[in-house]
Amino acid sequence: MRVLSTVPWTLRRMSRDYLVLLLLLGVPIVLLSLFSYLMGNAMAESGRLLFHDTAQQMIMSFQLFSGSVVMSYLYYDLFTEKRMRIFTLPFNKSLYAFSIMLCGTVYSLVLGVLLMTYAQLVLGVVWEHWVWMSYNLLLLSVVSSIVSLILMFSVRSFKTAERLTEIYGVGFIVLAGLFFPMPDNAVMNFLGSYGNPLTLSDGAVTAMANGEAGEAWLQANVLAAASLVLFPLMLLLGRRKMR
Amino acid sequence: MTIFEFALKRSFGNPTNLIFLSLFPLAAIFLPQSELWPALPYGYHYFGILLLFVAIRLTAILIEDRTSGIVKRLAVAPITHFSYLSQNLLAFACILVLQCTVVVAGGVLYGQELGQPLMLLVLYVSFAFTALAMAVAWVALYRSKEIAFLVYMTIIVLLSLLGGMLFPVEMIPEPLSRVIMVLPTYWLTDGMAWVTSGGDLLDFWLANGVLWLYTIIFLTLGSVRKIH
Amino acid sequence: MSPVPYVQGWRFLQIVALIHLWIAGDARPSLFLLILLLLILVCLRWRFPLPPWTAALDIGAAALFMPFTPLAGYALALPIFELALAGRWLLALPLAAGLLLAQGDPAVGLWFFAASLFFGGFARVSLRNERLYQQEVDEQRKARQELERFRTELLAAGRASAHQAELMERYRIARQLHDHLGHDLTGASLALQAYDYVKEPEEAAKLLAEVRRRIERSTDSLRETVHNATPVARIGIERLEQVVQGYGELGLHFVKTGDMQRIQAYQWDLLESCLKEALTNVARHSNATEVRIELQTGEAIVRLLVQDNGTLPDTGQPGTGLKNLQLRARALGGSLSISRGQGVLLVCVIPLEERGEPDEAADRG
Amino acid sequence: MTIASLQGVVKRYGTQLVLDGVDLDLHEGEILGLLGPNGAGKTTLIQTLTGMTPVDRGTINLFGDDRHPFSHANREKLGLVTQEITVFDELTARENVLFFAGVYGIKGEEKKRRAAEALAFVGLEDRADKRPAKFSGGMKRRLNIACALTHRPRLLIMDEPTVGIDPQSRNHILEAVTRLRDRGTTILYTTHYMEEVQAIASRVVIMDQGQIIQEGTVDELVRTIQHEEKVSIDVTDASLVDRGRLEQIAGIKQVTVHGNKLTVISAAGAGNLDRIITIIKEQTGLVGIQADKPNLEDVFLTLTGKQLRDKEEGS
Repeated sequence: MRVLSTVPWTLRRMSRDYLVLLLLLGVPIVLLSLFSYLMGNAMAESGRLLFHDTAQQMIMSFQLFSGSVVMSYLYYDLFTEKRMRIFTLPFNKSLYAFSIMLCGTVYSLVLGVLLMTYAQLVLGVVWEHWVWMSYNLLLLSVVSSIVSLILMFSVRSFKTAERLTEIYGVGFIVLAGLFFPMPDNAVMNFLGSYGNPLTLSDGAVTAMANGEAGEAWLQANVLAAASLVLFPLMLLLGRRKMR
Repeated sequence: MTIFEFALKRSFGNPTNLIFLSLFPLAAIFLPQSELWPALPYGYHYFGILLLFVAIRLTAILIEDRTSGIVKRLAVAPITHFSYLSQNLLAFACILVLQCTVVVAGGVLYGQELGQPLMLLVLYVSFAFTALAMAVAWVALYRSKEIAFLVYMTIIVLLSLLGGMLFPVEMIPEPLSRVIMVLPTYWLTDGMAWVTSGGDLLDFWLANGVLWLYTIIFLTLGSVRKIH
Repeated sequence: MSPVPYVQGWRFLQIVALIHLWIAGDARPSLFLLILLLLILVCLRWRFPLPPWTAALDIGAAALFMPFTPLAGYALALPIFELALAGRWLLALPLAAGLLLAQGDPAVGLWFFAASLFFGGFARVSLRNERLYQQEVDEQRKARQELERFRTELLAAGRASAHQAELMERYRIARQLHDHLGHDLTGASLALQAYDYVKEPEEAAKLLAEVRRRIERSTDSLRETVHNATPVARIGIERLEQVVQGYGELGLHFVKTGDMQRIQAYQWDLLESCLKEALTNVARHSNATEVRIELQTGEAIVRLLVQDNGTLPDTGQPGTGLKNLQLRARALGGSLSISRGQGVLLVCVIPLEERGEPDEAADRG
Repeated sequence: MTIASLQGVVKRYGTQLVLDGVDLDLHEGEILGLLGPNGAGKTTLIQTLTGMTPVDRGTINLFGDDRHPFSHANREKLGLVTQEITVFDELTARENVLFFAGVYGIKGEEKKRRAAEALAFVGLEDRADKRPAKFSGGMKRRLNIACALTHRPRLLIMDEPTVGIDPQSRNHILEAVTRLRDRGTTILYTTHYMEEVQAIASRVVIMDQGQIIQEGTVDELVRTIQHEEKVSIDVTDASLVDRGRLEQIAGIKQVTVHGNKLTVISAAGAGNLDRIITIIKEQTGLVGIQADKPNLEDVFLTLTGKQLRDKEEGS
């Protein structure tokens, strides 16, 4: 398992990428604080803080962009700058790619948990189920990483792939109806509920908080199933691209 | 006018730019109207954010010129920095003004409720110039196009959030609601409120005036010549 | 550090203060126009040096809003600062009267104005000091360059006189050889030729005595000439070797190649100084254990290379000793280069004067 | 005639002295090679000479004008080939050239003619309507040069115009540079590559630590350092040669044997080649003789003890 020895270094590289930290940790913290300040103690109909829902949605939303980190690391390590060096190393390239993906996912999860901690300790949001919420963050991060990699493996230019992941991230936030309500038709309804990873994980957490464990597991399992289905597709495309 | 002409050519040469310049504005025309807030249809309410994005994308050309060294060549050529900058800005401004016109005219033809469409157009044009000037000043700070763009994105989010574009300004609590008056986006939403609900004409021109003064300020700051 | 950023910072700070007063006050939207107008002037001052009369623009903007708001009164702090910065602080005093017109808190306004006035004056003094200081530095630099040029000329003159002295000495030796040695030896040689033809023994003995006398005299004369021409002090390569021996504790390797005779006295001087400086530096500042010294004399240049194996990091600029040597080397038309890689490497190159018969040298080369 | 000159130019960045009293004259119609290691101040020298950065002290004279050396009239006579490839990737080669022609105020038919001429000059006429993104490194470099030629500059400054390209393209560029010189263009040429300067420059200036430490023609510079000669001699059987006897010849410093090749290093102008050959011929058969001439690289090494180019970056 020589690949294992690279994992600490990959994690270290990621934690020193200050631009990513700024975008995925600094900006959310600022936004969360701002929203907390703006919303004050307004209550939602459900009896929870209005800000609770917003914070939950925001923390979830940032997981949609976890794929971009994985994507850029894979791109620079396996397809451009360091390609020659990495390809001459005596380890399994697919496994290395997989380890980067895992690292990126874990990294994104850690950032998410940090945000949750900040929201609870500083902004006073009380999360009902830490483990359940983390599990859903993880699922969302996994799905996003897989989707990003599928996009990257299936288009030729990295720039296009980057744009597509941005569209994936922003697109699902828009489709979830966070900016403005989506038109009321079958397709849009599907994309605003079971067809949208963001609403799925968000719904799972909210359902669990409301004590509807069955509904919660259903939504989370849909997400897990999606990643199980997409994973072989990613492997297939990745193997083709890496050769 | 060589630089003007080529700035236009280059702006349309990039596929992502094409999406920003044509697809998004067209999409904006067809977005629905909300019952409660905002008063303008969503596409028009968010159009300011789009203008901010388009402006930074267009001015990325200036960073490219600097990183690729084109600026060095132009520094040696018989052309002043002022004329280089103004020709580029003129090209970008033409694109933005055209975009504003298309969006407003499209809305009128499609039958969107725009209050006073002509005034809305005037306001958009004013804000387009402010957005452009802000982007120019921002771009002057950076060497890398990517980093400038990513950091500016967060600035756009904050600006639009605090300026009342994602959130009704009325909801913002007292001390902050005064502070945000220094943001250009506040004056855009202020102007848009006038367009939909009417009021003292002077208030509308005040909003435009502030936007134009901001344009001058940011252009002054952004006109520094940097070669490296 | 230049005071300019502080001046700029103060200007922007004043705008921030006005914004604060505006927000803390009634925050009437129309008043924001005043702040923006002033901000434009501040930005322009940041980009271009505006003349002092532009303070009138600030005053005008403030006057325009004066009837409507106390803020316009406070805004007069900006032109007050500009006037104080331009040294026209007396003109700033009537502006303080604006305080009476403004309905705001006179205490706040008073201290705001006083602070602007004082900082403006202070900034003026420090800006002028900076300018004077720069001017002085530039003048000193210019003086040093002139001195350098003067020294170059002096060295050239010294070179010429050394050359002259050598020629005169050569002439003296030649004359002495010619006058005494030459005559005597010619005479002796003639006498020996005559000896072959002389039959009478007395005559022959007389001739031989004459020959002996002449040869003895020429031997004396030769000894005297050589004695006069031999310098008492060590010269040339011997001096360098002596320097090297003085640093016996270091592991020194001294390699010399080429025709040392071609190096002139003034060039030996520089080479010796370079070597001394380099070795002193090694002994004083370095942990080097080995020093390699090469002296190569070629067709057109002489090159001295000193390389040590020290590992201490670079401490920055070369010392004044080396700077001076660099100047001296340049004055002789050569160069001195110091670089640090593995140890310190010093290379001094001085051009040699053309050989008496350059064509022959070229043919062989 | 002097076309451009720097006198006592001093330039500081903060406290660091980048140019330390540089004097330089460019004569009409010459190719002046500017050499120096990284950080010697070459780029800053070019920047001051083109007016990109103001100098702290000293005067610059361009085309006989030292009061307004960078007036538009003077800039119209000045061309710069940058070290980076400064062309627009999203425009075709012809459009790139047209852009710069337009910036120099050339209009209409004349502009088209000049653009075609510039492209033909660097041998890109058949690729004129392709985008440079697909070009090889050498072709991009050539386009980079073409962009500086449309206004037919009197003085062309070329900052490392051949970095990282194949030998064929390099020869093409060098040949173009000499053709420009033949047309009467004065050229200031900086490079890391000695052989280029040796091939085309009529005069060479060597910089180190912000100062000009040597200048002259290539031959002059090489002659100044020639303090030893290296001769390689191929023999039929080197083991038969008595090295001790060779080393006793006056002027011989070193004799090394590598296979059947003898390398003899002797003092310059010792004139001992005849004796060496005689001795070798007595002992074994002589196959061939080859004398190695020193080059500018050696000049630089002699003056500073440094390589002009760091070993790892040399290609």
